[in-house]
Amino acid sequence: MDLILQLMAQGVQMTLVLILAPLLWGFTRKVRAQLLRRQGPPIIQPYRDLLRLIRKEVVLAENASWLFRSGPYLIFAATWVAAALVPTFATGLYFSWTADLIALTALLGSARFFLALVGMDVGTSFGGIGSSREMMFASLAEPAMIMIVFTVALVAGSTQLSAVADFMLAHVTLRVSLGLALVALIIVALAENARIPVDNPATHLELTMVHEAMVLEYSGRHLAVLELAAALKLLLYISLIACIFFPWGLAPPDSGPAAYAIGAASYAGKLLAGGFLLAFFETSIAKMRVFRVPDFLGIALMLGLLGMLLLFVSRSF
Amino acid sequence: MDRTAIDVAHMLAGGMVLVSFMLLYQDRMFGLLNVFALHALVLSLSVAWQAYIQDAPHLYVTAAIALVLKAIIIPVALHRVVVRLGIHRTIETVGGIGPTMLFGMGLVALSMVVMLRATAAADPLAREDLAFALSVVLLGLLMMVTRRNAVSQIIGFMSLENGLILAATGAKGMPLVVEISIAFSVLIAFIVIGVFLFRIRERFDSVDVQALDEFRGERE
Amino acid sequence: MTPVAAVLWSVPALLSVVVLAIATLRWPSAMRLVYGACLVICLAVLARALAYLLEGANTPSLLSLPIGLPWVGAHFRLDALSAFFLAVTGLGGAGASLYAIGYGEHEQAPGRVLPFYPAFLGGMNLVVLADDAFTFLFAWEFMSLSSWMLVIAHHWDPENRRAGYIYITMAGFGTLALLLAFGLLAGPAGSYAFADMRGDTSALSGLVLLLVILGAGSKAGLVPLHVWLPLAHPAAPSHVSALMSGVMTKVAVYAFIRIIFDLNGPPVWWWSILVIALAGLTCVLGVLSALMQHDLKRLLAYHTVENIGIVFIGLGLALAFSAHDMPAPAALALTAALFHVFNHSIFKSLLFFGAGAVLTATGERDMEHLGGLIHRMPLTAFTFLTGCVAISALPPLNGFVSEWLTFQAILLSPILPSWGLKLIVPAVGAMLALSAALAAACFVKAFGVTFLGRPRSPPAQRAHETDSASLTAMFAFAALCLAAGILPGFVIDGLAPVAQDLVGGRMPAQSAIPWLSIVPVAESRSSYNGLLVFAFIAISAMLAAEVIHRFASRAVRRGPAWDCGYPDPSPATEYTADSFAQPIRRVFGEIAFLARERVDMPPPGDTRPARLTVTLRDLAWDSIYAPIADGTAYAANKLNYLQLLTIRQYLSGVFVALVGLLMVLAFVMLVWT
Amino acid sequence: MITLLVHLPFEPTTAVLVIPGVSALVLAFLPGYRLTARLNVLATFLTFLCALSLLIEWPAPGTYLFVDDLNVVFIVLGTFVGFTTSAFSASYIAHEIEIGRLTPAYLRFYHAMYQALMFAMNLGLLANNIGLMWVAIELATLTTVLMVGIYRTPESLEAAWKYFILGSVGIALALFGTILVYMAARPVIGEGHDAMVWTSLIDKASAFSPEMLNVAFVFLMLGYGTKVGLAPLHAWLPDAHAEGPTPISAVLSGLLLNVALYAVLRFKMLLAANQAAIAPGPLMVTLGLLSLIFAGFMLYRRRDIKRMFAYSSIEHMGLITFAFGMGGPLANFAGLLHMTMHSLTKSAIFFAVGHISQAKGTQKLSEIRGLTESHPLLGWGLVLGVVAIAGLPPLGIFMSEFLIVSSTFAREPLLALPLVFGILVALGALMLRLGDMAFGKPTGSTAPVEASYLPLFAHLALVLAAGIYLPGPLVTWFQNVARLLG
Repeated sequence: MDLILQLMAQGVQMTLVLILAPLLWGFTRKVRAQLLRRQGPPIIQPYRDLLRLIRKEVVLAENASWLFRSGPYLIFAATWVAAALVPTFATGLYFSWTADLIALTALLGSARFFLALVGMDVGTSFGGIGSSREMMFASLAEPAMIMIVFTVALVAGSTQLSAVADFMLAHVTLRVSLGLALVALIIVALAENARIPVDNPATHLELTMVHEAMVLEYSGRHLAVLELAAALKLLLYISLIACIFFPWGLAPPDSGPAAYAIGAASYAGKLLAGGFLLAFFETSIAKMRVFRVPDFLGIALMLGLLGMLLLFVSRSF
Repeated sequence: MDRTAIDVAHMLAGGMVLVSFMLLYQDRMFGLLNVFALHALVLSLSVAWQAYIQDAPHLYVTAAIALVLKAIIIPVALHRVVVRLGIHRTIETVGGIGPTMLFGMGLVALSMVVMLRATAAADPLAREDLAFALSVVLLGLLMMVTRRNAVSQIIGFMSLENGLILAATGAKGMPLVVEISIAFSVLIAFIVIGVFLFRIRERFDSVDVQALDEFRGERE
Repeated sequence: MTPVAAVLWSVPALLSVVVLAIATLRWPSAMRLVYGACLVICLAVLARALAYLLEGANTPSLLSLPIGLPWVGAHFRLDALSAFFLAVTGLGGAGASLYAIGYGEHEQAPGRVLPFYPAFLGGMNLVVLADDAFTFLFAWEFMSLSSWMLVIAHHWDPENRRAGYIYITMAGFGTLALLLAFGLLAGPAGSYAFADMRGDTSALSGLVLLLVILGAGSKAGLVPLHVWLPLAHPAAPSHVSALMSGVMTKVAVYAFIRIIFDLNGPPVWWWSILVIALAGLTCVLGVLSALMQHDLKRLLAYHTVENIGIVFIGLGLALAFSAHDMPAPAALALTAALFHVFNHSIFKSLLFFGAGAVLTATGERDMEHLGGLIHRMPLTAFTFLTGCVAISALPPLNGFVSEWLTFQAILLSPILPSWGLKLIVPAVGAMLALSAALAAACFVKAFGVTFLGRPRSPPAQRAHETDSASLTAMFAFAALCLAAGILPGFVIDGLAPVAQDLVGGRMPAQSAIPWLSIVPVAESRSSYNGLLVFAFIAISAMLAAEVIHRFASRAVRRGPAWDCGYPDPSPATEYTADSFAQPIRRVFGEIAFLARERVDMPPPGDTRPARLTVTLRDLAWDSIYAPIADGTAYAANKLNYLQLLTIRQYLSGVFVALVGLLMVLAFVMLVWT
Repeated sequence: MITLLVHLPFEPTTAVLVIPGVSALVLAFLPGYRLTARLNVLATFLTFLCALSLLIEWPAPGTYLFVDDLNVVFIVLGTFVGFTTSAFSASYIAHEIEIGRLTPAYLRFYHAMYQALMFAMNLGLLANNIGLMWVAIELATLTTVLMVGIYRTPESLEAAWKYFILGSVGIALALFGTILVYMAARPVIGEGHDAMVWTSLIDKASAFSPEMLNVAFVFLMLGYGTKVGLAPLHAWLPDAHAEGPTPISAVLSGLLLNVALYAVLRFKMLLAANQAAIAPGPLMVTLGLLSLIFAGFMLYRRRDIKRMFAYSSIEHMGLITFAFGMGGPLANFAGLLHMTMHSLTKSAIFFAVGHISQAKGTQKLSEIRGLTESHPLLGWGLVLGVVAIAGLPPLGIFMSEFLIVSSTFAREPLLALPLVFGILVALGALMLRLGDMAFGKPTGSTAPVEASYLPLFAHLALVLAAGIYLPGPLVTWFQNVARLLG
């Protein structure tokens, strides 16, 4: 019985992230439009887009390979699993020990790896541009992420997200290193999700885009899956920030439905806040040149490293 | 043996050193040949004297070889070589006569120091003899390296070898001296024949440098 | 028959295969014969070593023969460490031999490969088994020699001869360094048996470490001793490249572990700083250099340097922990390093196999002339892709597990008291993370440019799938990558005895943990379950595809690629390997390679094309090797004049020597009295 | 001549001298190269057999000749190399006759000189009298001088002349040293013959005046060191090797250098036996290191294949001298082993080189390419030889270098560094040249050459075997000698 409840909770989380992701996407888009004094599409617009795309037939380039066709599903799966492993409304879910923060980062890495590959598959120069720039960003964002993970892990004494969240919940104190880590994580999140100022999800001018360039050749259901994966990634990062730095309201391990309800409510609140802040941030600054991005990400790397260094020197930072 | 015998031996040995210096000083080919003949003569005298005071008759053979071969035959032969190669004019020296002589002095001093310290144990006759012999050897070597001229280098080598014979005969009762002196004479003969046969021009130098350039190309 | 005797028989067996190869050189079937024999022998070695390892390997099995150095004899020893590395050599050798049964068909100079290939294998096995300094160095140099012959197998190409020359010279240097190290360990009495060295600790153990870093590090490819590696490994036939990169570098790692952890007495903390710093440098420089290559095999070779760096980070941490007498973390770090040794031997061989298949199919190593091969050689492409994912340390394959363990070891290191380590370990952690990310970029480039897109040259268009033997080998290794990735617990348990022997501790037994996940220290701290990750990804991917295909459309239409309105079919418009690396070169190149870009833009009206020229410099070569070469040439030229003197001048040499010695003597005698 | 042998009262020590001596006379007058070449081989073979019989048991020391552990090593090695070289020279000379570089008259002379050289070297090794030893070595020098100049080309004459002059000076210095030894011995042993007999010298050495011995050793070291070819006394060696017939190069490197080294060792033992005398080690170590490093650098710029390997001989002689200078059981053992291996390997290399230069019609390195393609057996033989001489396993020199370097580093770390440096420099040069010669696209003639591979591969097989397994008796024997050397 207990086991079944556990499994259910896990399943709920998996479906939850899947359902919430487009909603968050639509919400940020709406807020952004409002901030720009525009009407903006309805919040549920992403669902409509996805459904339409799914129903459409796929137009493949002549020389698209099997990798091109299977890639989207792999990317989607990796992102989904990663997103499902981040505590959303409760910690200590049944499979939460399957992968720790490092593995989580690496899972996203796999998704990116295949995304970059499928970008190169058709052999147009746009895909190449997108892939090479994506990998260049990643080559800085990923170590930054690892540094953040280390900082957090050294504070919490664990790389298990649930354990981290529990620790933060138990004795939450203001730590210099955590502050640095938070800033770094936000920068990384912006880069990883191809948001302004690193990339512009709304652009269609080939030479300025990165993520869009890689998926340029995709259409129909493949595109839908990729879009969904992107949305999941955004959700993942926001809930990651939430559960590490703002773990309030998370339901502790094997607690009753009531606690789960509270957890769900607080989680929804955090998502709204996160989405709003993201939109606000995006509207308030401009996109930077591609070759300024390394400096931007370099800051994140430095912050992460600094935080870790402080913790090596003394645990009390 | 009495004092005078030793003194005479030393006189002759010292005389050889003196003649070696004359060799160093010479800058005329024929003069050089004559002085060398003198060198050989003194050698044969001192060897004979050694034979006498050690009453070792076989040493007379050595003395005879020295006299006949080195004091007469070889100088004459070399005289002909010089005429034939037409090099009787001058002797090209490396770094002037004067400095060479000074350096020779230094060598004599060195050999004195080394030998007299080394042979503290040996009998007085041997001591000075060895010291003189070593100086003759070193002076001969010095002559070989300060003369560019084949013939004078040969003479240098022969004076060096005279020094060796002097040492060998001075070493009282040393066996095989005769054989050794004969072996050396063979060596000398080879050298002279070599000069004859292979037309070694004025100096050893010229042959090999050009050979290296033309035939070996080891130089770049 | 004792275990050590059993595995030692592989060496005479392989040497007799050498004789066989020479005898049957003229036969058409010689190739299959030789490689087949090697395959069998390697499999036997692998089986025996694994059996020994799984029995617990608690008692070393010894053997000594009356050959080799007189009054010492040749000693051999099979313990956990050597058994593990024998398994690596056996596995790599078996794979390479199987691959070569097919690949060898394309060899244009079999007479220069077949005799030396078994010798190379035998040499590697002998190194791992040797238990005295002479036998060890004998086997070590024999290994170098036979691989040198393989490097210059295609000797008509002056590049290969140059590679071979640099290789054999560096090998000689390394051997002499190790020889000096052994000289210190053996002492004036000349007790060359390892058994005697274990007992007493040399006072100069630090110097021993430096010498071993020079000796073993030069063979393994530690920066800055790595310059020969990217030249020599690609020059050899591909199955040999696989052995050199995948296995021989591991033998060098073995040498390091054997001497430093086993023979050289208790470690000192500053050793680890040296090792870790070098290793971090090796990681980053190795992967960056790999990214800059567009020769596929050279890219792989450079990437070996990076992986060696990862291994040495683990070893350095193990040294640090055991220097401060913390067996459990030391065991974790050491296990991580050994696990990575195992992994790298698999996927680097796999990748070289793939490169070899591409080479035989197209005759091209230059990625700028490849592309689109995934259509013509799908199976090769699939295995190569598996290798790429594995080597980029991406879950759920094996490369990630060892790197994850290394990260866990780094996370434990704040407990190290010494400040030097406190400062350097985080930095090296960052370097490791950086190199992991760059590795992913590197292999996106390698796979994407080679196999994806459109063919860039006619040979690439005419490419065909490679033969079945090679494919079998490649699929076997790909399967191993997956197996080791989703069931890492068994590998870790297999490594436990090694750690027990060397650092006196071991990781918790993994096979007992539910759901086969791995837990380095405690579950509350960190855990990873490759099996579940794999299952989840597979299930959800298939689920998604199934759902969409069933309930939505599955219709597909082929159409031309989006060309932005400027149709240009020529593959020249494709993104090239160099342009792929350009952003990263912009970021890191200025520091790492003093990269300079010069754009020559003709003025308006001028019809000549604009040119972009990029110059990269190899700092290690410029700052160390070039000066040495120049110095040698200078000295040789200066001294050469002594060949050209005249007899008189030579005589003056004799004269000076004589007078000088006499003066010394006079001085001595005057001083004495 | 066989009958002559039969009539001899068979006594190995004299036979070792008589056979070459007699056959030298005989060969001087016999015509026709086939017969003479065969006789040459036969004579050297018989000499070798007699030398081998010395191993079983040797006579008590006589007044002029004696055999002990030390010189029997040299004799057996020398006669063996002499035998194999004569076998090689048979086919080599045949080719020289064909292309007319040698006339039958010179050939008679050549064979006679070859036997005379054997005689002189055996005499030098067997001599129990330092004067006799000196005479023998001078004789050996003269014979080799004549053979170096045998081609009568300007280079060969010049090389012979250089060899002759430098050798004579060396000989002169050695004689002076010998006289000094006699002078040192006379007060102790008394006048006359005994004071030059080796066995009595070594017995009473402790009583000699140390200063005399010091001065004597300086002269002997320089005198015989000139023959060993140690820098800075080496100048004759490269040209003599390069310009003479290749069999002579092989004999020079494989034998004559050893004989001179033997003389040096004898007198080292004399000094070692006298406590008060200064240790000869440092001098030998210095000269050895100097030769090693100098020759290592000289290898790089060589254009002539034989001259290059001549420099490699200098390098290895330096290494051996260094080892003996270090002294001690390990280093001495290593030195002996290294000397043996070097003789075998270097002569094997010269066998290969001789046929190679005949096949390619040149000695210029730049014109020898891709041998393993054009002449596989010769090419691979050369590769094996050079790999051996560079000190790589599985061949014998690796073992001796292993012992020398490791023992030195354990005892005198600072001495080991220049040692390793020199070895590495030489290795680099040898491998560089080997890569060009043996590999790459073949140049020049690829026509097969009439060659005798047996001596070449016999030597290499011996070296290979020694690299893997040294038979017990040999080891104990070498260890005795090492102890003898102190």
